Amino acid sequence: MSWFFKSKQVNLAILVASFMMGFVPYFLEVPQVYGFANTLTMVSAVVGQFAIVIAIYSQYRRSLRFISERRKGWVYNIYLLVLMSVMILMGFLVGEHHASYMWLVNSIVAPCSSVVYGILAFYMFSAGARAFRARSLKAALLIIAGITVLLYQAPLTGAYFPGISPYAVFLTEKVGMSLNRMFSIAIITGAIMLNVRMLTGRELAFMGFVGEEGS
Amino acid sequence: MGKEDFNLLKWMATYDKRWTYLLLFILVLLPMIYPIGMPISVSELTKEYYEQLETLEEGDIVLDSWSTEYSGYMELKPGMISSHKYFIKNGIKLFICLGHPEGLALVQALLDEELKSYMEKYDYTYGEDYIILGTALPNQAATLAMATDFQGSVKVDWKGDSIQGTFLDRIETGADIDMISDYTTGAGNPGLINHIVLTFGTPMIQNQIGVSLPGSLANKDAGLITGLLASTRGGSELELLVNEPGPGLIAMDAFTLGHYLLIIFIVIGNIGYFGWAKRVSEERERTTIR
Amino acid sequence: METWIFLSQIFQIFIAFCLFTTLYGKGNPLRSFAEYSYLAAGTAMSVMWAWNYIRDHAIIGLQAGEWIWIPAIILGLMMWFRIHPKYSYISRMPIAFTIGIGMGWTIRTNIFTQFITQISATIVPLFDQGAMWLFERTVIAVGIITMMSFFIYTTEIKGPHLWSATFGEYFMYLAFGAVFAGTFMGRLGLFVGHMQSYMFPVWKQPYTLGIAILVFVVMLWLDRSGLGEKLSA
Amino acid sequence: MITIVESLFHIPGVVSGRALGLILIIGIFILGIYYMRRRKLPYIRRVAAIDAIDEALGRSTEMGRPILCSYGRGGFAYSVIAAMSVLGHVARIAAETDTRLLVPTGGSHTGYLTRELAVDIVRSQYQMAGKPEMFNMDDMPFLSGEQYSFTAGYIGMLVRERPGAVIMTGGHSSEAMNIAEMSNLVGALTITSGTYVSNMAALACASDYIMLVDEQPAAGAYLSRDPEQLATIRVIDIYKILSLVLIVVGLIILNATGNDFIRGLLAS
Repeated sequence: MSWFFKSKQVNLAILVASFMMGFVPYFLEVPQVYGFANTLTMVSAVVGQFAIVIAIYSQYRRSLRFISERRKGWVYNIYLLVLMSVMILMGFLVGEHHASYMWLVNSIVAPCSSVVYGILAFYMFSAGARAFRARSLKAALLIIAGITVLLYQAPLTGAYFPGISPYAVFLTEKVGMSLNRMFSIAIITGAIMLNVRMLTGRELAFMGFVGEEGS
Repeated sequence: MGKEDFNLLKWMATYDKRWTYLLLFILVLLPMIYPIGMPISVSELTKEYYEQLETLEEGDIVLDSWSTEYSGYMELKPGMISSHKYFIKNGIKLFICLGHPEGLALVQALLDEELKSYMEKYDYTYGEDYIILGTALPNQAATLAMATDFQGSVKVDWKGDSIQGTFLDRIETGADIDMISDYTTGAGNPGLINHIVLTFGTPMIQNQIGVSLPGSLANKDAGLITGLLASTRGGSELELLVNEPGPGLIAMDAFTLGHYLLIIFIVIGNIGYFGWAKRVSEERERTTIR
Repeated sequence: METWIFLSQIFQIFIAFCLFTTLYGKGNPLRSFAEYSYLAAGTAMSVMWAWNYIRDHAIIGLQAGEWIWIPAIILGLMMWFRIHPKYSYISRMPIAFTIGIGMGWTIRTNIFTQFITQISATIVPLFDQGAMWLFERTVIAVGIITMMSFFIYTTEIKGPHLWSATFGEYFMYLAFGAVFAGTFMGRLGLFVGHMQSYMFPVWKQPYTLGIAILVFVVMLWLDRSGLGEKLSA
Repeated sequence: MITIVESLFHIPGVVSGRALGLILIIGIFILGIYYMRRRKLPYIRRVAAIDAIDEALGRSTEMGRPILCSYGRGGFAYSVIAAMSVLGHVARIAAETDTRLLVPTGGSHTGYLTRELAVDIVRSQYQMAGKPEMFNMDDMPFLSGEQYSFTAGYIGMLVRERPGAVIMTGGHSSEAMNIAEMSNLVGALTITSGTYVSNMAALACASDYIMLVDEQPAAGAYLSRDPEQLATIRVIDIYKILSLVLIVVGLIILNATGNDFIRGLLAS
């Protein structure tokens, strides 16, 4: 029986078949097929959610290894496991809407999540202060565009010197936008080509077919 | 004397950047203690967004998608508050879908704290005027399922109560949604555009963080979204338009100073570069931009 | 105000400034504490999120007699075999299924949103809306064409292609300047909004400033005494 | 005019307005399979990034410091697969020059899948160089499946090991800026690649060399000489040229004659 699960051909067939179910009905005027494909889409969304257990497992295993080997920071790993377990248990026992669960969410997740992104303002700042030096024509163009937009974005200059706004709007909404448009046109084919390679069985490492393994 | 000048220029080229971090901290916190109240202007982009809001009529149903972490909420807060105040004031029906696990904290922060008294003032009640569907849109698959068969894919609200008998009975497919109002930190949920806007032509307005603005501008130019509110700045402009001054306008002082500080340090860096680094050809700062 | 809410608000400020000490560039226990708290709570939330989704669809669907959820749950459970090296092959099927479906629905729509619509939006009548419109739309088209020509790899760059690619490269740096400024605005907005939630209502201000200074001083002391690196994770 | 084009492209049974998308995708499949089956390798330009990588590796070896190379924290996305080729190249040179190679892995729930491939690639490069004993699993740690503890672990490695070069390609998102600034602080030569526009603009400022847009897959294909990757680049180029032709021809026809043929075509 195990050959069936191991087989490259069987798994590839499932991949192709499910690709077809996701892909084809969109283009066909057959509502029944579309409906079934939709149900399958929801099934795949549910199946995908099960993967979280694997993430949890690897987190526990990693932390336990740190603790058992007394590696640097092992005490923090004890704390991590305790807090995580307590929160998961609370979620299941008292529910997510309970005040105690929400207390932890509001006290830990909310501020930390804000800091990890907000801290990027500082990194952007130092990178900008370092790179915006007129070393060449390229750098000069960067500086001109950057400072114009910065001046416009600062509300004070935006309000007192409305003359700057058409240039800044032009730079962000036209020049910046065209870069993005070029980017999206340029990368879409690559992504589809990766799918071509997967569907023709040339790139199956994502299923665990690494190296010569598989039959 | 000459030696001291030399040192200053050298410092300008090679200062420890952690000083700038400290300065930025101080300049952001200070105007919150001593507000200056700098004026702002309203951009065309925000005016267009507001015009889109004005196309809604009382009783219209809006898909209110919060695909943001708590951190993104910090940036989108002014826009979220003023948009929702507009919805509440004009009796527009909302069903809120969360696109991120941290959305739960947002419900408390936005609905239970910021907007509570406002909702009471306009008698805006749960079940009748708005419904929270919770984790209804975690990914594209779920969005697609909701867009094609709403009643089949969504049965309960975030607390597990049935949604039958509410205004959501009116929705069969994405075509019955009058507008999508999306608050996102990037691609967020591409399913909204892919499966609702493209398929049913539903208008979609978006409140986007600054980082992901170029992508949204391209989408707006291509007509995929009809209104775009840019970052905190856009939010505070909307506060002016809906005439509900809030956190955005207060933030603008710190916002201005933060921008000016960067410009000042760019100037300092350039003086240092031409005055010292280039002359002694000892450029220590490394970057691609050459 | 309730004590618990007050404590939560104070703790928020404390843990946020602990995490901000990352900027100093050296490890310290305050930062490690904040980081591990976030990791634990964030992971726990993801678990609840996944469970909610499974409950709202599969479990409720099963109760309503929708048989399709039985194979869905079996496939999901098969995914768990991934963790056992010997039996990990069992997980290949659900992975093939989810990735296959995902590929199908992504590319079928991405070709419209990222390719066709973007090209179509670039092709516009140039001459009927004034000089400014003509200029802007020409810049967009020329920008896209020249920048794209810089990123063509399988032909040699020479002649007119070289001019186009060089112009495209310069154009790109102009765009980078604008995009950089926009990104800075976003991150700054986030940071300002975050600090605002600690400075308003006004009663929070002394606590926030006090905690900020305290964390800063402790961090400096830990660094000077050499304890910082030692006690951090 | 539009209606004529639409009827031209109206395939019975296919939803109207979606035919062109279908044709374009089928076109990619046909071209892709054709070029992958063809034995002859297409010409590919050597992108400047490769020189930068070689320079960075040489610098690390000279200074006696390790090299740090990461391929992103995502699942099997296009950029991650391409970054694996870069990793293979770096691992080969590291093995040849006896330089220590560090590869942080993980960072997302799908990170444990890509990790297996990465370990396999690095190990096989050491074997091919005849130094299998030099391969050390501890230098490829799994830094948790969560984005920000991955980042923290990554930064921890930078601070502890002080690498001479950091090559960060593939699927990195907002944490990239964090890593790039820290890598600059510890004095490593930093080579990055951006996965979205604003990330690219920020990283261009923060790193010593950046691979823009899809230079990184192109570099990967060049380094690996893998016919399938080269075929991919070829097909991408064909579609880029197609899009350029559509834009130019569409603009000319529309503005010179008022004929809306190309837009009609695109809407079909």
